[in-house]
Amino acid sequence: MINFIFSPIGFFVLLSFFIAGALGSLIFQKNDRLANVWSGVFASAGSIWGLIFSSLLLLGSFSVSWAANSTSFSLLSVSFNIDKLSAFFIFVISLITLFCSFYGIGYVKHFYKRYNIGVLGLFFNLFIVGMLLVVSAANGIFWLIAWEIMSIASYFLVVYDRNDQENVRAGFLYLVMTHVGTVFIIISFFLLYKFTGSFDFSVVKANMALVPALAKDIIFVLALIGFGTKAGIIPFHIWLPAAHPAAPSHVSGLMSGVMIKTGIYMMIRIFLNMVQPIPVWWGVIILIIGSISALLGVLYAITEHDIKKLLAYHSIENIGIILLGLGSALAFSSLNLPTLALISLTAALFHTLNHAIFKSLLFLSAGSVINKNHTRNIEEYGGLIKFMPYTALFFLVGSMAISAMPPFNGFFSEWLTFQSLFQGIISIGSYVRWTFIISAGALAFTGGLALLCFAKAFGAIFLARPRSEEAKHATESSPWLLVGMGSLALLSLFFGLFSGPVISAIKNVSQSLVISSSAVSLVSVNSNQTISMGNFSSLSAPVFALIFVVVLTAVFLLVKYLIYCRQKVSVGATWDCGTDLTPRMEITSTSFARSIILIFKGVLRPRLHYDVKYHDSQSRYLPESRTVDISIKDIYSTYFYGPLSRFIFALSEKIKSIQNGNINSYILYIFGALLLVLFLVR
Amino acid sequence: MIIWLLQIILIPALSPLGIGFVKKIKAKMQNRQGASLIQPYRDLWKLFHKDEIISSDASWVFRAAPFIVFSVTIVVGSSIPLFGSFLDNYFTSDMLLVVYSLAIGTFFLALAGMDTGGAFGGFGSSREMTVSALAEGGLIFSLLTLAFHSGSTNLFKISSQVIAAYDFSFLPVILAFLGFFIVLLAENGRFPFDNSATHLELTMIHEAMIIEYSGKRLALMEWAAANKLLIFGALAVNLFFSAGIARSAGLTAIFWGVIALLIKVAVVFFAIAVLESVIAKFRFFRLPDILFISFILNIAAIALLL
Amino acid sequence: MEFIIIFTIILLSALFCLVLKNRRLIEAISVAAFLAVFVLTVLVAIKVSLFGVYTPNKYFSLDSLGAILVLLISLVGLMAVIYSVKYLRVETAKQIIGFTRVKQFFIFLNLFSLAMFFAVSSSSPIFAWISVEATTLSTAFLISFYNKPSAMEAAWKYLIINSVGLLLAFFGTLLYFTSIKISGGFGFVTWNDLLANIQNMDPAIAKIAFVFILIGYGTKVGLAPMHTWLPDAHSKAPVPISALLSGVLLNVAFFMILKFKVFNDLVVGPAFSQKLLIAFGLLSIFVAVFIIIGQKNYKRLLAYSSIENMGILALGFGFGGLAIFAAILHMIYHSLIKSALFLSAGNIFLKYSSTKIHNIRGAFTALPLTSIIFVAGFLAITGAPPFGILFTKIIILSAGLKSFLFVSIVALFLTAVLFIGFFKQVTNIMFGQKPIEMPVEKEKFWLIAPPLTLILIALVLSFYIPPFVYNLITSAAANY
Amino acid sequence: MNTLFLQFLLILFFLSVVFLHTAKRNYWTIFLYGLQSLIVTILLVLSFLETGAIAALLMAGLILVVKVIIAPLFFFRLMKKYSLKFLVSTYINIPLTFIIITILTVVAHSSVFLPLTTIVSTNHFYLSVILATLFISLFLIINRKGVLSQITGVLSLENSIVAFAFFSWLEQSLALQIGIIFDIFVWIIITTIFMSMLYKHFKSFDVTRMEELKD
Repeated sequence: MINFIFSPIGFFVLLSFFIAGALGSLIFQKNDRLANVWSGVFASAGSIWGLIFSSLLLLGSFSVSWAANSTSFSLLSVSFNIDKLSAFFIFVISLITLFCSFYGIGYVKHFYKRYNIGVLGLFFNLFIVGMLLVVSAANGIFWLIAWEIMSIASYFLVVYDRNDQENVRAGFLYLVMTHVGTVFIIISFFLLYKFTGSFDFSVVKANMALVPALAKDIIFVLALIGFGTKAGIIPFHIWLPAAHPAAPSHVSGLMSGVMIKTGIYMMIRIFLNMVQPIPVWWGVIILIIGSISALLGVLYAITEHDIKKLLAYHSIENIGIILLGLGSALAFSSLNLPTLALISLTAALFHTLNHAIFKSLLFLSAGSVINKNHTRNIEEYGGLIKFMPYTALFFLVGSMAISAMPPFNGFFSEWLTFQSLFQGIISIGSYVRWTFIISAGALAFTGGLALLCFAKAFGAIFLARPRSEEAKHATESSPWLLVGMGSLALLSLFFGLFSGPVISAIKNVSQSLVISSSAVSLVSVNSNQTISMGNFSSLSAPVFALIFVVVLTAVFLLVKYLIYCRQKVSVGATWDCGTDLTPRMEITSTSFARSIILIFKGVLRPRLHYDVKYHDSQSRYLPESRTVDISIKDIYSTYFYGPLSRFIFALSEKIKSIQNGNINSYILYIFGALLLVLFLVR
Repeated sequence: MIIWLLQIILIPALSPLGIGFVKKIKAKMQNRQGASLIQPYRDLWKLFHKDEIISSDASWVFRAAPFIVFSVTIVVGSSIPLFGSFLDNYFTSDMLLVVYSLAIGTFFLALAGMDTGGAFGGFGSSREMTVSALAEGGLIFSLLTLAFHSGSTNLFKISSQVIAAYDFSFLPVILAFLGFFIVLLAENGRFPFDNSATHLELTMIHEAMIIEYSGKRLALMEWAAANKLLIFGALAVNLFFSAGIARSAGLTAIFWGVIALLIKVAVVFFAIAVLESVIAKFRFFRLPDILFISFILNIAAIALLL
Repeated sequence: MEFIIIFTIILLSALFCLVLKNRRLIEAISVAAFLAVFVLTVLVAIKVSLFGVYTPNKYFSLDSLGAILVLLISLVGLMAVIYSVKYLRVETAKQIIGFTRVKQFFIFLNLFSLAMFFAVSSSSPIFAWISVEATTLSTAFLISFYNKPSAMEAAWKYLIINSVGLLLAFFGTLLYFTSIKISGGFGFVTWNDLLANIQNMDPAIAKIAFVFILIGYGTKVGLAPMHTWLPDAHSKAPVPISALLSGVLLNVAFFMILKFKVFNDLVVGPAFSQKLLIAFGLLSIFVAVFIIIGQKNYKRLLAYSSIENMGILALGFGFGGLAIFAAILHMIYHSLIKSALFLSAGNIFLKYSSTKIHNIRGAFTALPLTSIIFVAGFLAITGAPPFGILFTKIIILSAGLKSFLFVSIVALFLTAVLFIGFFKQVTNIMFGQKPIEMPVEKEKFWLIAPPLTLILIALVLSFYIPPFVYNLITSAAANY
Repeated sequence: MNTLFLQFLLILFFLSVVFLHTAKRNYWTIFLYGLQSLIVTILLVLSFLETGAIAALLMAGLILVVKVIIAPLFFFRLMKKYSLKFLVSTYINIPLTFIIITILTVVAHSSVFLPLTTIVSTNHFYLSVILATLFISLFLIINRKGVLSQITGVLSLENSIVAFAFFSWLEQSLALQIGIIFDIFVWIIITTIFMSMLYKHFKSFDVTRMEELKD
């Protein structure tokens, strides 16, 4: 059995599940229900298999690799190589896919009769296949195919709800950005090929000595732009808040939770595994980018009142946090501090896993909220906790996890990231130390702001009174959805409580990558689940959780039953200063965020616009209505993307004038070309 | 075991006293007699024996919040050095863990404020979250300075370090202390951030969030606030000026440790009281400047230290 | 022998179209003729792949690349004919055209393909030239098919520009005869004769001659800046003809350039022709890309995309080495996919009766199948998996890396811009609300089948290339 | 054969192309073209006298028929049908045109084309003149707005190529020549048909009317 799994067949089986799901749902497209269930079931089954496969690979010390003997195209070789890193990412993909597809079975119902469900199933499964191949391909061109499959399938998922022009526009932006990013990636591969003479990752790695330093740096920049575009680092993030909301929620969960991580995967694969040794400034650059993405990401999230856009911006923030880990790993490995590099890489990978879990959880619960309220605008929710208690609970868990509250998983990866940054501050001198200090500061502020953002989100969505008719009539969503979300919520608690073993498992992954893999890691996990960084710092999730629970119950029991148990608790209206309280008096998400927006107005460039309408224009004493409109200026479009596209179109207008419709000038071109060439070639 | 019990109950036991002390000092400075030191205990007792009204809009978050907030302060209080640095707690007394656990309390406080759907609660939560979000950087970095100095982020380890005037790291520690002090004021809603003594809706932050509470839950909230103040006071004195803290298990040592804690905290609280009497509350939009100042102070401290 | 049969078959069908009065009969005969021709060409191609260059008599000879082209001509031609049967019927139903026009259409279609076969298989450069000229003459009428002012204009420009170009090409061809210096008549000179004593050609003359050839036949290929006739002709011709023009004729003209490139490389060395091809290729890509971005008419859009692909071919043959193999493959894929695109564009045109992009909205709802084919074609032509153009583009460009790094990087960026522009137009066409009054009826099988077949063939070829075709490609890559 | 005569013919040939630029009347254009073709015919006859190849004579006959008789006839009938006397104007005025013509002539004589013009070293002078005519007839197509003069431009381009072939001793065998002549013949027919169709649509022979198809 084990041998069977460790042979490439195991991987083929994995793929074939999803391919079967794709084709099946396409075949049964006539029957919505069948197609949906088919694709969902196959996807879940496949991901269960994927979990088994990858976890065995992670625990064992094997690596599966396979190559097709020959193809009709030279340079291309259909080959994949699944080492620990790939296995880890396959694990993440399968984990999230399992719950998302489970959720999808229930969620897709509301598309019945409106769209072709078979196509949805097809692209959903293809999307997963693409991701699986991306993290396992071992040849540049084959990788490129997988990458394109992933991008295009996800594009079709984004524009699936195609009657909404907004989605179409979002899809356009998404595919364009992806394609441009891909061009940068291709060029970096080209440069590698130019010097190493092969697209096979292994060969490239072997011949890395042939690549001159300058070329390496160029490759770094190109790859950073290319993969950063997919990962959504600022300023290449503009597609992300547009595309993720557009897709169906279980897909946005996958995109935001997993797909953008493929960019991270490739960064690790190339910078840490293929291109070695590396100069230290790469790490510094990535640290800076990470800090910027984290801070700005969370700030933009605070300004959002579209729930899915908010979550999308949080993905940018978390990518930033992951990059902090990755960047410090690069810096350490270039300064030949493998022990520390190990910690940072572990932190990055662990946060990748955690973010995948809680972000997909949040997207799924957001999806079910949207599904019931038919709007993405937070301002029109309110009080949903009474109508959809479970969804509220799961969202709460997600919020606590993403804003790094112990004992949920988010905290521990952020803790580890902090620790690696601290180590950097201690053990590295010169300007690099300052980047580490700044990154730590950015991370600290990010944590606080994320807390604020999710207090705002949860409060505005679930607490107080409904602010719209839709919200008044919301109902709890169906079991499929609840199971999908609930298990993710449990997972994020689980990975928090047992962060010890998880960390030590991930440590092996990073151990297999960092150059001197003999390096002993500072991070150690002992019997009672205490994670300790040498003797610098230590903590234990279970103990904390235990103490907390004990204290909580103790306090509760004491207060409830020991002191004055005859207490009467009566229910009354909220104090309303005499005027009766309407939903319009509640705090909205915009007003909640207003103060922070104004504090950071230097960065966010908010546009405040007040408008007062009076009962009669003569006497301006009785205002009929006051409107305050806060909007954030999209500086990236206004100052970069807009001018660029304008320039291109202006150029095209210029060039169009070649085709001026006059035949004489056409002949003149020919004659001119003839004479010119004749004079040039003599 | 006994020691741990002491460690756990010390904070809730002493915190009302601290509040009373501050109030007393302020009263004195306003040439008033002021309530007695133990008035806060009486208030809690009174509140615990009142019936309570809960808003019809409130959900379980509102009902559960006081317990969570209070328990957080207990857990944190039990995992920071109070009277003895010899108890080495490897499990929960990591500085980041402490900071983020406090965040749990803030989070639920804010949610509770929003839950009743009143106008005040929402604004209170908004302001509270804004302040604490900006304070977080300063908090972590001021503790970080000490962590670098003592080579550990474990609070007990930190408190076991002696920092004396002749120590090269004296200046940075002082800077870090100033930063921490600002954060202390911010996190506990003291002047110039918040006026804990008023219910003027334009200015109040903490009171606005708990305005819907009554009876036991109000008592818990108030108590939790008191605990938090004491926790920060204890951190301030034990981490930055660990002189007098018990370095070994032993009845006398512990006794003197407690005494030292009381005295040092009294000094800090006295400072708070004086500050509250002499300066006015700032405009809300000037607060971020102060908080950034604390962050900068800490950065400077770290720069000096390393 | 096969050639004679092929030519006679096509000629006969042309004659029948001329004399017969029964529409169904005409259609049937043309389809049958093309079917037969297709079968024959497959046989010929297999022969070539087995026994190398196939020379039944001194007037005809067919090398491997020629065989590939012949296959393409017959295949695309067959699809175009099948398609045009239904297409013309619909248009007659719409009272756009009458019976005589249909007659003419089939006659000239037959003549057109006959000329192309002749051009590829003739063993003499001059006869090849004559037949290329003949394609110009025969298609001129097909372009002016709808007999509207704009159509006439397009046809006229096509006629004049190509005549000038081809005359230059003829001049170039003449110059190559200086290698065989006998005063007075030469008798019949074949490619091989030229090849035999190309060595005693003066390099200086060879250079000039190749420039003339490149400019001349380049006009027919549609390399910028001689491309100007191409969008007009493609946008005005009936769709099946556009498909043939873009899918096959351009390749035939390119074939001529390649033939002379061989001579040129023997005399003055490959560097010379490489530089020229790369320069013109890059220029074509540049012009096409930036015109596509602001394009308002989807048939012209496709035409410009053909120009871009010809540019890529030029780059491929210019880079040499691995790129040549890839370029030949690219040629095959392009002609299949581009003709499929044109045919599906024809369906859109039939539905919306406009070629302006801003008049076309919500094609997905109006014409689901066609839209799927069109989008697939778009993805394929811009190099998306699983279609092979991705590989060919990558391989061509990576072959250029060694010596022309910046050319291939610039080309890569240009293709990205092209993708954006093309994609924008496709989005506009596909999504949005279709006109309310427009009925949604089932799409006609005979309008869907031909483009679908072409796309499917392209798809299959990107995974599995039949051994004999593979053989042809490799030997062609070895020769050119 | 005496070079003087040849030179005279050649100058005539050259001038005919130059005057095509100045021609204002259609008939004049057609006449000039006829003259030009006639010269080509004479050249072929001369080559027959020189080499005694029957082929050349046949060729000459064909060219005489197609280019000197049929083509002008077609054009005359067209002119009559639509009663067109005058050509539409040129882009640039006569003096400038002449300057460009001189430039082109110089270019044709420049060292760039030395390899071409010395294919037969004895005929260097003739070849460069004919090359000049080649360029000038191209320039004719560019410069003229009239449909007719574009056609004549293409035809005279073709003529000069034939002449070039003659002087560089690159004439082809009979079959090929026949093929080419046939090609030209078809071309002439088609263009004349197109001309009448154009006239139907545009009510003039002005190519600048045809600017429908842009970008």
